[in-house]
Order: sequence, then structure tokens, then C-alpha cells
Amino acid sequence: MTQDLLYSIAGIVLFGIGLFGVIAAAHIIRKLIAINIMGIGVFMVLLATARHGTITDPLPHAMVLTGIVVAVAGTALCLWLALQIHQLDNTTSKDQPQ
Amino acid sequence: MTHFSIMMLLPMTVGLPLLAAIVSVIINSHRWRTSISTMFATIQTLIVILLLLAIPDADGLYRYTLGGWGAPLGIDLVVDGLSLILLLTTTVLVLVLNLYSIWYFSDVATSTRFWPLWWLLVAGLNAAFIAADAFNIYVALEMIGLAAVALVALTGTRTALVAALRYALVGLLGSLCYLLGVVLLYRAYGTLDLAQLATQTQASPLTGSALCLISVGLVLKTALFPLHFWLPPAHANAPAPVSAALSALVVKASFYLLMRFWLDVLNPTVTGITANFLGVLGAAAILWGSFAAFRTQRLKLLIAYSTVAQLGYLFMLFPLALTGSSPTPLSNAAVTAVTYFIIAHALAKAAMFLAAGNILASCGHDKIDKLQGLVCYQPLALLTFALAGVSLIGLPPSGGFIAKWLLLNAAIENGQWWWVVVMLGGGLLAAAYIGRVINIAFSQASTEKSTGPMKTVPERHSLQVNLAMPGLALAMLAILLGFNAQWILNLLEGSIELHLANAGGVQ
Amino acid sequence: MNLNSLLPMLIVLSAFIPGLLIFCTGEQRLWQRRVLNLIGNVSCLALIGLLISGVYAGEVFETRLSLLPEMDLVLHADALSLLFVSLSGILWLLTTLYAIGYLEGTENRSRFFGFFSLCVAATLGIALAGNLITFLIFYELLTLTTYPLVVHKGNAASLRAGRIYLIYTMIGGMLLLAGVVWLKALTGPLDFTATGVLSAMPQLDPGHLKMIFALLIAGLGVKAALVPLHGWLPIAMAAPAPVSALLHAVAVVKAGAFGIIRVIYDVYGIEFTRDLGLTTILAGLAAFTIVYGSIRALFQNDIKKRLAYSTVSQVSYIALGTAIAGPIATIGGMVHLVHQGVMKITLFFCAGNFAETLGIHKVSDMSGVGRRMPLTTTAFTIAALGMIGLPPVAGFVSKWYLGTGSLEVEAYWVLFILAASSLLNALYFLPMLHIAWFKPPIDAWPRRQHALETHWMLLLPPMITTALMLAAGLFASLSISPLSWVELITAREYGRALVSTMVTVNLPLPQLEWIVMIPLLLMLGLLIPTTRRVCIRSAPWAALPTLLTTLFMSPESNTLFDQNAQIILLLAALLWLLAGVYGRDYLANDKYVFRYTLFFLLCMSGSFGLTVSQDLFSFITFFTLMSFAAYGLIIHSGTVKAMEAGKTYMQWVVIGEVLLFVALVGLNIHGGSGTLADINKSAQPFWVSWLLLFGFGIKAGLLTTHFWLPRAHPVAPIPASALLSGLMVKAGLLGWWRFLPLGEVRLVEVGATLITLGLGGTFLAVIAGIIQRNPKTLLAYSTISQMGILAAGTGVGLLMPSLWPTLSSALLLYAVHHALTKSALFLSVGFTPQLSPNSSTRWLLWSTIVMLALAMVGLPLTGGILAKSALKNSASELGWFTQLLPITAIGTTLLMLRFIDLMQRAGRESTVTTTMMTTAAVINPRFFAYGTLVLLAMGTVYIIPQAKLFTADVFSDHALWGSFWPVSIGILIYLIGRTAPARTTPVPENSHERCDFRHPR
Amino acid sequence: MFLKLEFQEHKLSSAGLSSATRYLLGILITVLSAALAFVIIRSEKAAPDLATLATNKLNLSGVENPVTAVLLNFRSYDTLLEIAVLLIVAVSILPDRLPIPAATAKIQFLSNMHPHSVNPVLVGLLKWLIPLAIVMGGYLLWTGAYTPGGAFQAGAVVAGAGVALSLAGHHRFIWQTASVRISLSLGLLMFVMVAAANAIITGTTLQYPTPYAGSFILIIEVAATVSIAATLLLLFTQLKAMVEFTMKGNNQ
Amino acid sequence: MSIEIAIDAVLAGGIITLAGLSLLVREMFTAIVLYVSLGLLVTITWARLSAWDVAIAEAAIGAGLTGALLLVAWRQLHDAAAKTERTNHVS
Repeated sequence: MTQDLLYSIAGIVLFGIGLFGVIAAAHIIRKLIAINIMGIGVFMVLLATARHGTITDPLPHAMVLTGIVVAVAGTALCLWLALQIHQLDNTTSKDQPQ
Repeated sequence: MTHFSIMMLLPMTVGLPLLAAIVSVIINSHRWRTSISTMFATIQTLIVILLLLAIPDADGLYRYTLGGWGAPLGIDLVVDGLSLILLLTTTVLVLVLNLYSIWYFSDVATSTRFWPLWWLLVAGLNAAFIAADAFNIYVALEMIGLAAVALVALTGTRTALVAALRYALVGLLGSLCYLLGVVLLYRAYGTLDLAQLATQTQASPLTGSALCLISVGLVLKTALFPLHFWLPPAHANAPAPVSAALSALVVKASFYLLMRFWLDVLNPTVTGITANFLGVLGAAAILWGSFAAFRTQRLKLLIAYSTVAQLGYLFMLFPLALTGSSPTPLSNAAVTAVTYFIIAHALAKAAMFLAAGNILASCGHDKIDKLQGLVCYQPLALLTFALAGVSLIGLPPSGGFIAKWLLLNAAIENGQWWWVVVMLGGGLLAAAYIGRVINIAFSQASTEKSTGPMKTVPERHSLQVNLAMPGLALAMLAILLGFNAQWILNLLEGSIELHLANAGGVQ
Repeated sequence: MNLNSLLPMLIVLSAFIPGLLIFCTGEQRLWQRRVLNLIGNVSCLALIGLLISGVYAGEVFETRLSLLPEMDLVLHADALSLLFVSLSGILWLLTTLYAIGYLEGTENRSRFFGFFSLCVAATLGIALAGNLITFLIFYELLTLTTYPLVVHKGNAASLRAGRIYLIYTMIGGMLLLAGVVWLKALTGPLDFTATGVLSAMPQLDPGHLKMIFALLIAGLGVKAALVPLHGWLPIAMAAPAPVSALLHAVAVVKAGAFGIIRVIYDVYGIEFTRDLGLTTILAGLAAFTIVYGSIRALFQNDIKKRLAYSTVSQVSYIALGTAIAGPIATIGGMVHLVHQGVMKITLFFCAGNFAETLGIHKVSDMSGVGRRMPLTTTAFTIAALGMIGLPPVAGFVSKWYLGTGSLEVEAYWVLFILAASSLLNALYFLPMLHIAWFKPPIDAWPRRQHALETHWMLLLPPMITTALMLAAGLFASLSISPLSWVELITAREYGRALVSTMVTVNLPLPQLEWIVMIPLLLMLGLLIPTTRRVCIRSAPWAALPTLLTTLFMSPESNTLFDQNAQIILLLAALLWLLAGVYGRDYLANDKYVFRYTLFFLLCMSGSFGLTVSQDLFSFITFFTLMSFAAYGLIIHSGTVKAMEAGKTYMQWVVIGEVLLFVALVGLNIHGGSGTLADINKSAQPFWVSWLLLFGFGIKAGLLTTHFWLPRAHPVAPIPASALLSGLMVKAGLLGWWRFLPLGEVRLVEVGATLITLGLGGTFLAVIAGIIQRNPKTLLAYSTISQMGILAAGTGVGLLMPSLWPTLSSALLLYAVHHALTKSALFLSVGFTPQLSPNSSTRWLLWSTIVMLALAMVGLPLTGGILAKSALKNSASELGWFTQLLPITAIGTTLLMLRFIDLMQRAGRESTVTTTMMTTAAVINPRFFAYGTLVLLAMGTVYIIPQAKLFTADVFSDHALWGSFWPVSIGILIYLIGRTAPARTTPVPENSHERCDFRHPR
Repeated sequence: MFLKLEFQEHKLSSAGLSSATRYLLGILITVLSAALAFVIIRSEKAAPDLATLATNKLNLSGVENPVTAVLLNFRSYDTLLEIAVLLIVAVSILPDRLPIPAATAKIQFLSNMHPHSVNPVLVGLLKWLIPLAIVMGGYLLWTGAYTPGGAFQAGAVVAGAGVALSLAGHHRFIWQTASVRISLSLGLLMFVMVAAANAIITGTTLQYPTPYAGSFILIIEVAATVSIAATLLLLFTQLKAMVEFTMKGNNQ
Repeated sequence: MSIEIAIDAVLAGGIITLAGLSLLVREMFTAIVLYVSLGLLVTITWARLSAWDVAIAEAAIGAGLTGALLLVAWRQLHDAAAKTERTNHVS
């Protein structure tokens, strides 16, 4: 068992956990956490792949950096949408007399 | 110097939209923004046309080395007949939708967001079409996905926002699946360049897993049948030009990539069973999507479901091109057919969404059952809808007909008659749901039904011709496509083959 | 690109571009739209003219536009496409005109005319399509462009219609598409070639080809409304009338039928199709459709629906003709494309006129519409008769060719289908005509708004199409007729020159055409109000020129015209003249004298025409004319009884027509065509003889087919009865003589049957007649009896051909004698009031009546004895027959005695006004005519040239005794019978089993 | 799969899936993951050719940190598009209504607020923290060329300072000004400009002239840092602003 | 080497456990906190994989900013939920 394989497998497991969470969870924040976990899993496999004993491949690092930024952007967008929906729900529920 | 100018056109297809996006972020005047956008759209079309003219000199394939590094280390751009056709479709549609949007988004607040997002979406699309690098595709897909989500959310209603959110989640999930697949490929072959991958791939479990993950990701974004659930609400609730672009272009981008991976990059891994599996899903999409379109109550939802159904036709490509006795000539026929289908559907569907947008704007709703008498007060919109419908059903003379004809031809020549049955049945179902709308539109506005509370009296002012014309132009284009198929096919001829041939040559 | 390669495209564009422009016109721009329409119409027709002349000159016209590799959009002008193109072009013009009138003042006209033009453009494209793919393209385009027309009204019914139309046509289109793609994948580009593309490719799998054929035909069958794919058509009736007209006559259904022709002939090749065994199935399907459509039509009360089902039925004739796969049947099928188009469009125009002008939508509402809208109803009538297949309307030509063609390939069952279809057609069309013409209107009509009966634009198109279809039938043999054109096409399809032309119309005799024309011209004069009175007055004299010509014409001068015919014509002219004179006086104060005169003249024309006609076509034409026109005379009085009688008459006439149609078709195919003299009668197969026997037997009142006679003859006005009983029944006889192989071949069974039935009729009619109370009915039975003798005589001729030369003369004498005497007897009934005991002129009248009765029974010195002895002598070789003849005389005596009795009773019972008592009441034209006829009846027989053969025998003792004893026995029996109290109730005139069918309501 | 979305916490439901489905899903995913892991274990990894290539070409890239070289030279196109992705999110979140009159703004994009309660510790800390963060950001940016660090990290640190500022409640960012829009798009703008300039200079887009590669990269990085910082800050403040907006609405 | 592997294994196990927990715990706040701590562990992992650039970015953006965003959003949803519950109780 090398470091590479260990983290690769861990990455796959994280990906699986995240996938399960995305599908099975209902709450939007939970879903986003799950997606981020998936992302971490993918990055982990990628970074593990970058390890070749002494040599470290810089390409995956750059890719992961890009991936992290994209992930945070996506997460932010999703949260923003969720909050907007929530806001609409609250205002409408307030408008309607009970 | 000539070398220089032609080379430059390729990155410019991405650079220009980006520039347009930046300009429309910075500039805060509606008039300037729209006129600059139009200018950019025109220039972009010219660029693609120039590329189109230049491509024969380049033996049908065109590679551009960004940063001067070359494939494994740097990123290349590649364009061949297929991608050029998609680029052309994109630019033409962008130009028309651009004009439409000028009049459609008169609200300043929305327009402030629309134009940058619009151009970023276009940049993403163009980037995806000319991408030659697996990771680059990921970034382009994210661009497309997030921009599309933001555009869907522009409507601001709860349904639209929920649809956008769902779309965003699906998009992220799909991208991650795709990315994991790319990671596995990188692990196995140590390169991200598609052409290099194509030469190196062998059928191995790892490559197979990679193909699986990539396919799941892309299929999710393309909304193939069981994974289509996100599409109808998203496409139906977006603003009209966005709906048009989503249905016409966005789903096509991921399909185009799917095509590239299955037919070219990871072709050795593909087995007949998997290809047939996609075909079966496509058939299910045709039937189910059409059925759902027939049952739905809202016009835009109907069109969106129609997209689900029409996407099913695209997936006929895989069994038709990848199974059968002699793959090389067959694949060409099927690829040609599907490419033609993509164009025809893009034009028709965009036209349809624009027409629906006009109807929605003038009636204040798009409930199909309440569209009586539409023919009298929105004749142009209905005409647009009907012409586009003709193409969607696949009736001659229209682009849709030629496309369906080619598909059927490919299926019959391949001896896979069951797909013929499905496709023809799908055509009938399409006729059913389009006929349903038109039938109601032709009925007289029911005056006797006014006994109930007239909550939904549509505000029946005719929209300006401005809004009607772009859609009509697209619909006419979809029809005219049926008359002049030859030059598009000439362009396509051998593009995939050349791509395959040249893939090994580039190191 | 020269003109030749542009012309087909230009033709399509000539309809397409105006269509697009019309969309852009404002709703209120009436004239702009009209001008656009007109420009399109006229330029289209001009281009078609150019095309036709070019194709005649052998130039090639082809527009080719590449769509895909191996897939071209080809517009190609060949003979077949020209047929359809010109039909579409002409009918487009007419329909546009009609539509302008029809839609005046309604909404959305720009849309309507726009789609209308586009629809025509698609039809033209279909016609000109040079390969299956182009065909498919325009076929689908047609679906799309007709849809807005179908739903034009926008009400629930039209929406439903549109929906169903779309469902059907879409499914059809998909099937067609599947077939075309498949075929294309197998064979490559599918350009139509005259002998078929596939027949030249032997390596193809027949199983595939069969399945493709099924797909193609199913796809085309939807538009062609083949059962079970016809469901959309009747429902599509919700569309406006011009649309229905266009849908049914030109565009949609014809597109399907045309496609079937194309597929069978130009793609598969007819012989190849036959070898694959596909034609039989298609023919079966078409046949089923024909019968099914007709049956469904029977039960529709909505006019347009009935017409729609009629279309379902009629269009399949085209498919049938194509599928029978013989050159002649092909001609029939293809020419029906044009003929049916013209006829059906007329019907729909008329239906539209009824609906638009008077708000009539139901058959039952058509009561009396003939009086309010005579022109429209006339057009409707002619078209309907053409649909039934009556000559000389175009429909007959198609049916004739279909029948002949089916015999050519020995598909006898097709004849049954044709016969059944004609019967059914008659069943659903004739009641409509009856209702329209002879029933009183239900309510007051809406007020007239136009100078004519309706808007002139609504009236003109049906008039033109009526003229067209008459012309297509009458001048079928001209080289510009559709028929000739179709013959040319067929010759090319079969790859060899076709020599046989089946219909040669030699209008009677070159010199004698005017005999027929004079009554018809007079009839036309009748239709014009200003000349009406004059024409009514001079109607009888229309027969005079005929009389004079025939009298002074030497038979030898014209070989075509034998002596017998001359005598019959003379007889006819005489009877028409005298009965006419009588009738003018008799009906002077009748309300419906106009109608009477009209049918009188038509009948006269038919009667003359059939006598002088020289070919099958003319004969059957005039025979039909006479038979149908007589209906008007029979129901003249308008009483319930008359109506019932008329109905029975019509039923038998139609059955007779159908039998004769089949018989003559058989005669034609086996005996050759040409003039009657050229026909090889002895070559006829046995079934033709049987059909002739019964077909003409109906007219001749032969036992078992006589039932109409005792009902119809008495109810007509007296002069008409005289003509019916005296002359018109002889037409049946003439038919036998003309077409049975008398004197040539011995037909034992037919002859024996004829003798049996004839003699049986002779005796049974006596029994039935003697218990009648109405003298006219009695006379009618007497006619049956006498005709029985003539029939039996004819039967003898069949049995013993050697006897025929003399026998024919004897029969002629007998016929002439009977005609004169029976007419005179009928006319005498009109003088019943003068027979009352206190009338001063009764003795004069009684003497004439007794003279006539004596002549009838054949007492010496009368014409009767000559006739009877002639018959007896000529048949002397047949001992038992001559033995039976005197016994018939007993029966005749009984009948005549009873007649005198009845007349006496009637005279007693009649209420008499004083004016009738005077001598002056007798000195009038009526009596003059009657007197002349009596005199003629006494002696004319002797001056007939043929009489010379027999006069010697008349005065022999044997003959005298032979004529005397039966009469004596007859008188004896009658006296005995009269003393016995008559307990028996008379046989009601309608005693026979009623085989009528209900009026569909 | 995503047919049910919830925004309220108190329901502990599970996307409308029954427990059986959840178990099945879990088993399915476990099996698939295991299979994938197995495949990875069994399959060979490609030789690090690209890594050696990158190392060999590093001296041509104008920077010494290989990751930065990849990000901003070898695969700069990816980064260009990535910054575009950030712009997408920024534009879609960018508010279009002014919460307060812009006239109260001291700096163009920052306005003073007068919160009810001020946390003096936090305020005191901020006075140190913000300059420190900016210096830190600058350092990370500069050092990115040689050692780990770069525009993303620098932007994140600067944004962190902004977050702290907004959490303190003293100031409020005004996102409607032109300067904000410029700074949001500055990174992308500079990137595209540099690309265009390169095209003119070297004939190939994004190919820096070798001696000036470092400078070009620095220009891009500076601009990108500004944009990244602005975008990240925007994301945070917008989500937070929404909270305040909604709370206000609820309190009324 | 084995110690190295052991550390890595512990790290990986911890990450997986945290990931599972963050999806399974009932309280959303706890889940977010768990996620942030997961991010920190991941940062360490990245460092162990000698991906220093990534580690910095992960700490700043992946764990830090994402966590902050999630918390902010959660707070809003939570407050509103509590509020509506309260109003429901009152009425």
C-alpha cells in the first residue's frame, strides 16, 4: 500500500460518500456539503496521482486549484439561489394572512 | 502574415465573447451595451465564416497551440468540420437571439445581469466546441453550467429559482463525475490532450471506468431520459432567449463532447452493448418526452419536454455509428445525420421558444388550454411555432426532415429497423403535441366561456414586429435548411474520420 | 438553366408566390387579393399550356435541385403529371372563383386564400414530382397547408376535424416516409420511370419489396381514403365548401390516388407488381372500399357527409383500376382521376350553394330545392348521374373502361363490384334528386338576394364543371379529351402502343344527329322563360321532322340503317307526335305542364336516339336517357300512388341499367368495339346473353321483371301511359334484337327461358288483368301479355336461328301493331266522360274502342290478324308454339271484353258537365290525334314492306278460322264468368312482393 | 433525485427517498466505489513524463514555482476560463438595488455604518488585521513566482480581511459602483488583454515573449488577485446582506 | 515508511469519518462545523502530498470561505425557520 493508492482509494470513498449525500439528503446545505466532499474526493485522487515517488507533477496541483475555485463559485451560487427562494417564501408567507 | 491572421481566429472565438462580457459588465448603459453586443455578435459570426472559408486549406482539421507549448504540456484548440458547424450554429443563433434580447430585456435591472452572463455563456460554448483538452473541457462545462444557471434564475420567480438551483446541483454533480473520469484518464495515460489520448487508449478497466464516469457526467448535462428531470423546469422557466439558447445550444455542447469521447477519444473502450444501452435510453427519451409534452399544460413546458424527446434522437447516434458490421462508412452516415439533427433542432427549438416567449408576453400566461384564437392576435408567433414544429416533427421540407431522413437511412442501412419504428413513432408523437397547440390556437376565442371570473383575460396587444421577427427568421432558416443540405454535408464529410486520422499525427 | 429546366418549378411557384403574397395583404384589400389570385391562376394555366405543348413536342422538362447526395428535388413533367397538373390548374381557377363568392364578407380571408394557394402549389408539386422523395416532400406539404383550411371556421367541429385529419395524415406520412427511406436505402435514388424502377433490379429481396409496398400504400391510402384509413374524410366535411371541393376533387384524395398510380407504375412497374402478387391485394382493398363507402353513404343525412363517403368509394376506383393491372383498366382508373375530380367538385359546389343560399345541409331539407335553384340542382343532378355511371356523363366512361379492363384480365369479380357500386350509388343519389325536384318545399325559402338564384361566382363554377364533365363524356374520343391523354400515358406505361380504344362515339348517324337534337334544343328553349310558352306549344312537333325524314328516306341509301330500324323510328315519330298533340290538349290546364313537357322532350330524344344509335355507347346513352326521363312522366300527377310507382320504376330501371352495363361491357370485350354492325355478337359469352335477357327484359316487361309495369303505366298521364306502353317497352325488344346473336347462334337455354317467361307472362297477365277495376291497369297487364308473346317470339329466334329472318319481320309487324293499338287504347281512356250514356258522341267513341279491341284480339280485316298470322307462320316449325298462339288470343279477348266493360262502367260513373256532351267537345286536337291513331292502328301494318311476306296468309280460311275460334271461346268464357258473381277482389296493382327500400332519412 | 429540495432545517427528511431506497442506494454506491477502487489498485499508473517535461520547461516559463508556471503559463487558458467562471458568479450575485444612498459613501465602494453595538475587541483587532492581511496577500502574490502561493491564495487572504471588516459591522460595501464592476472584471480583462498583446507580439495567443514572461505573469496575477478578492468578498457579503435584509423584513 | 503510511492512513480515515459524520449528524450547524474541520484535515493531507499551493488555497478558500458561506446561509435559514416556528406557535 503506497501513499498514492491509499489516498486514491480514500478519494474514491469520499466521492462515494458525497454522491450518496447528494442524492439522499434533502436539505440544500447538506447537499452542498456532499458535493464539496465529492470534490475533495476527486481532488484527492488527482493529487495522489501527481505523486510519483520523488517527482511531483505540478499539473494536477494547478488543476485542483482551478477546481477549488470553481467549487466555491458553484457553492456560492447555489447558496445564493437557495437564499433567494427562501426569501421569496418568507415574504409571500408573510403577505398571505393566516 | 496570412498564417497569423487565420490562426488568430480560433482563440478569438473565445476571446471575443469574453471581451464582450467584460465590456457589458463595465459599461452601464443599456443602449451602449446592446449595440456593442450586436457588434460583437456580428464580428463573431464573421470570424466563424472566415474560419469556414479557411478550413478547406487546412485539410479539414485545424489545431491551434495556445502559449506555444504544444499538446501534452500546454493546451491546444482544435476545430474540424463538426465543431465548425456547431460554432456556426452557435454564432448565428447568438446573433439572432442577441437581436431578440435587445427588445426582450427592456428592464434595466435584468439587462445588467443578462448581457455579461449571456456572453460568458457564449464564451463557454465556443470554448467547449473548440476544446482539445480534457480538463479544459471541464472548465468550459463549468462556465456553461454556471452561466446557464444564472440566466435561468434571471426570471426571479420561485419556480425559476428552484429550477435553477436544481440545474446548478445537477451541473456540479455532472462536472464532478466528468472530472473524476478525466482524473482516471490522466492517471492511466498521463496526458489530457484528446488527440494523444485517442492514440493511446486501449480497452482497459480503468479506461472503461473513466468512460463510464465521463458519460454519466455528460449525459446528466445532456439530460438523457432518466436523468432529464431537471431540464423541463429549467428550460421552461427561463426568459425566452435563454430558454432558446439552453435548448438549442447548451445541451448540445455536452452532447458534442459525448460524441467526441465515444466516437473518437475513448472509442476502443466502447462496446456494442453500451452503445445500444444509450440507444435504448434515447428511444425511451423520445417516447417519454413526447408523451410528457403531450400531457403538459404549459406551452413552454411542452417545448422543454419536446427538447427531452428530441435529445433522444441524438442518442440514436451511438448504436447506429458504433454497432453494425462495418463501422467506418456507417459511422459517417450516422454522424452526419446527428449533426444535421443538432442544427435543425437548434434552429427550430430556438424559434419555438422565442414564439412561446412572445405568446407568454402578450397573453400573460402560457396555458395551452387558454390559447384559443391565438391565430388571430398572434399570427406571427403561431406561424413561427408551426414552422418550427414542422421541422421538429420531421416533415418535409425542413431541416428536421433531412435530419430524420438521414437518421432513418442510417438505421435502415444498418439493418436496425427497431430504431426506425421508434423514430417514426416519435415523429407522430411530436405531431400530436404540436398539433394540439395549433388546434387550440385555431379555435375561436371562446366568448361563451366568459361566465366565470375572467381572471386571466390576456392583454391582447400585438407585440412589436421586432419581437416576432427573430423567431420567424430562425423558423424560416430551419425550413430552408431542408433545401440546402448539401454544403453543410460537404463540410461535415469526413470530418470525424479526419479527426480520427489526424489524432495520431499530432504529438 | 434554360426555360425547360425552370418551367416545372415556375408552375409550382406560380401558385406558391401568390400564396405568400396573399398572406401579406390586408384583410380588407379585396381587390388586391383577387388580382393576386387571378395572376397566379392565369399564369399557372398559361405555364401549364406551355408545358403541354412542349411535352407534345417531345421536349423534356425537368427541374433538379440537389438536397443530399443521391437525393434530388426533381420536378419533372411527363404525360401522367400533366394530366394531374392540368386538372389541378383548371379546378384551382374555378374553386378560387367559387371561394371568393363563398367567403364574401367573412373573416380571415387573407389566411384562407394564402393557404389555399399554397395547397394548390403542393398539389402541383405532387403532380410534377419526379421521384418518390420529391413526392413525399410535397405530400407532407399538402397535409400542412390543408390543415389550416380544414380548421378555418374555428368551431368545435372543424377543430375536431382538423385534429383527426392531422392524426390520420401524420400517421400516413410517417408510414410513407418509412417506406420511402427503406426503398431508398435498398435502391438508391428513385426517379420515376415509365416502366418502373424496381423491375430492372432483379437482385432485390421480394419480401422487403412487399413490405415496402405495404408501407407506401398504407401511407398513400390515408389520403386516398382507402378503408380502413378513410376515417378523416367524412369528418373533414366541417371545412368550408370550397375547401371540401378542393380536398375531395383535386388536392388531397387525388394526391393519394395519384401516388398509388406512381408507386405501382413508375416505381415498381406494373408487371413487376403483379408478379409480386401485390395488385390483387390492393384491388381487393379498393373493392372493399368502394362497396363500404357506398354503403356508409347510404345512411348519411348530411349532404356533405354523403358526398364524402361517396368520395371514399369513388376514389378507390382509381386504385382499383390501377391494381387490376390491365391496360384498359388502367385507362379507366386514371381517367377517373380527372372525371371524378370534375364531377365531385361540381357536387360540392352545388352542396355549398345549397348551404350558402338556402341554409340546406341535410338531404331531407332539400325538398323542392329544384324549383328555387334550378341551375344548381341541374348541375347537381348531372354530376350525381355521372357518379352513378350513367352515360353520357364522364363517370360512365371511367366505369366502362374499368369494366372492360377487368374482363380483359378476366377479373370477373370486379364487375360485381362495379355493379354493386353503381346500384348503391343510385340508391343514395337518386333519392336526393327525387327530393330536390319532386317534393314540395318544407318552408318558405329565404328571400332572393341576387338576380340569379345565387351569387354569380357561386353559380358559374359548377356550370363550367358540368359542361366539362358532359364534354369529357360526350367527346371522349376526341384527341384532346382526358381519355385520349390517358390512353397515351397507358401506352407508355405498358411500353407498347395500345390500339384498342373502347369507346367510339359515333353520334347516331351523321345525317340524323338533328333528330335527336331537335327535342333537346326545344328543351333548352323551355328553360328560358321567354321562349317557354312557345316551346311547350310546339313540343309535339319536334317529332315531325323525324317523321318526315324517315318516311321519305330510302333505307338502301344508308347501309348502317336497316329497314327494321326505319320502321321503328317511323313508329316512334308517329306515336310521339300524336301522343304529344293529345297531351298538349289533355294537360293544357295542368300546373306542371312545364315539367311534363321537359321530360316528354327528353324521353323523345332518348327514344329517337336509341333507335338510330350506331354504337354501344350511344345506344346505352339514349336508352338511359329515355328510361330516366320517363320517371318524370310517371310521377307527374304527384299522388302518393304515383310516387310509389315511380320509386318502383326507378328501382327496376337502375337494376336494368346495371345489368346492361355489365352485359355490354362483356359484349364489348368479346365482340370488339365499333359500330353495332361491326360487333361480333355471336362471340358473346353465355353470361352476357343472360344479362342482356334480363336487362332488356325489365324494359320489355318480361315476366319476373315486370313488376314495375302495371304500377307505373297507369299512374302516368294518359298520353304518357300510351307512350310507355306503346313505345317505350319496345326499347327492350329492340335491345334484344340488336345485341342477342339472333339468327347467328343457337342459344338453347336462353331461348327456352325467354319463351317460357314470355308465354308465362302472356297467360298470367291475363289472369291478373282481368280482375282489375282500373282500365289503365288492365291495359298495362295487357301490355305485359302482348310483350310476352313478342318475347316468346324472340326466344324462338334464339332457339332456331334459321327461322329468324322471317320471324324478325313477323315480330316487327306484331310490335308495330301492338304499339299502335295499345297507344290508341290508352288514349281512349281519356275520353271516359264522353262515354257516359247521355253523351252525344258516345257512339262514335264506342265504335273506335271496339275496333281497337277487335284489332287487338286479331279479328279478320284488322291489323291484328296480319300480325298474328305472320308470327304463327314464321314459327311454324315449332309446332307447340303455333298451337299456343291461338290460346293467347283467348286471353286477349277476355281482357278486351273486360276493358270494354270497365270503360262502360267508368263512363256511367263519370260525372259529366254539359259542355262535354256536345259534338264540339270531340272536335279538338286531342280527338283528332286519337282518331288518327285509331285509323293507323287499323291498317298501317299492311303497308309496311315486311307485311308482303305474310299478307297472302291472312285471308286463307285457316287463318280466318284460326283467328275466329279463340275470340268466340273468349267471349263465351267472359259471358259465363260475368254472370257469376264477382266475389274475388281485384289483384291490387301492387300485389307483387315489394322489394323497395326505405328512403334514407 | 433533486426533485425535492428543502430549505428548512427542522424536517429531517431525506429527499423523499424511502429507507429501503436509501439502503439500496448505499449498497449500489458502495459496490461501485469498491469496483472503482479495485480497478485503480489493479491498473498501472502512467509514467510521469509530463512532470519531467514541466520541470524541463520551467526555466522558460518565467517563474520558478512549477504550479504557478502551469497555472499562468503552460495552462494559462484554463485559468483564464476559471476567472471567467468567477466573473459569472460575481455577475449573477451582484446586487442591482442600492441598499443605502450612495452619497454616504466615504470611499467609493465602502460606506460607514453605525451599528448598535460595537465589539471593541474586534475593532481593535481589525486595525491590525487588515493591513496585515493586505501585506500578507502581497507577499503571497509575490512569492507565488518562487514558492507556493499566488493569486488565488492572495485573493483569498485579502478577501478574508474584507470579511472580517464586514463582520465587524462598521462598514458596508457598495457593490453598485463602477469601480466595483471594474475590479470584478479586472482579472479577466487583463488576462484577455495580455493574451491579445501576446498574439500581437509573438504571433501566438498567450505565448509570452520569454524574457518578459515573469512580468506578464505578475501583471495578470495582480489583476487576478484584485478580481478574486473582490469576487470572494462579494460572495460573502451578498449572502450575509441577504440575511440582514431578510431579518429586517421579518422584524418589521 | 510504515509510519508515514500510518499517518496517511489515520488522516484518510479521519477525513472519511468526518465526511460521513457531516452527512449523518442531525444538526446542520454541527455538520457545517464538521465540514470545516474536514477541510482542515484535507489541508494537512494536501501538505502531506506536497501540494503546498493547494493546501494554502484549500485552507483559505475550500475550508475557510466555503465554511463561512455555508454558515452564513445556514444562519439565515435557521433564523427564519425558528421565526416561522415561533409565529406558528403564537398563532
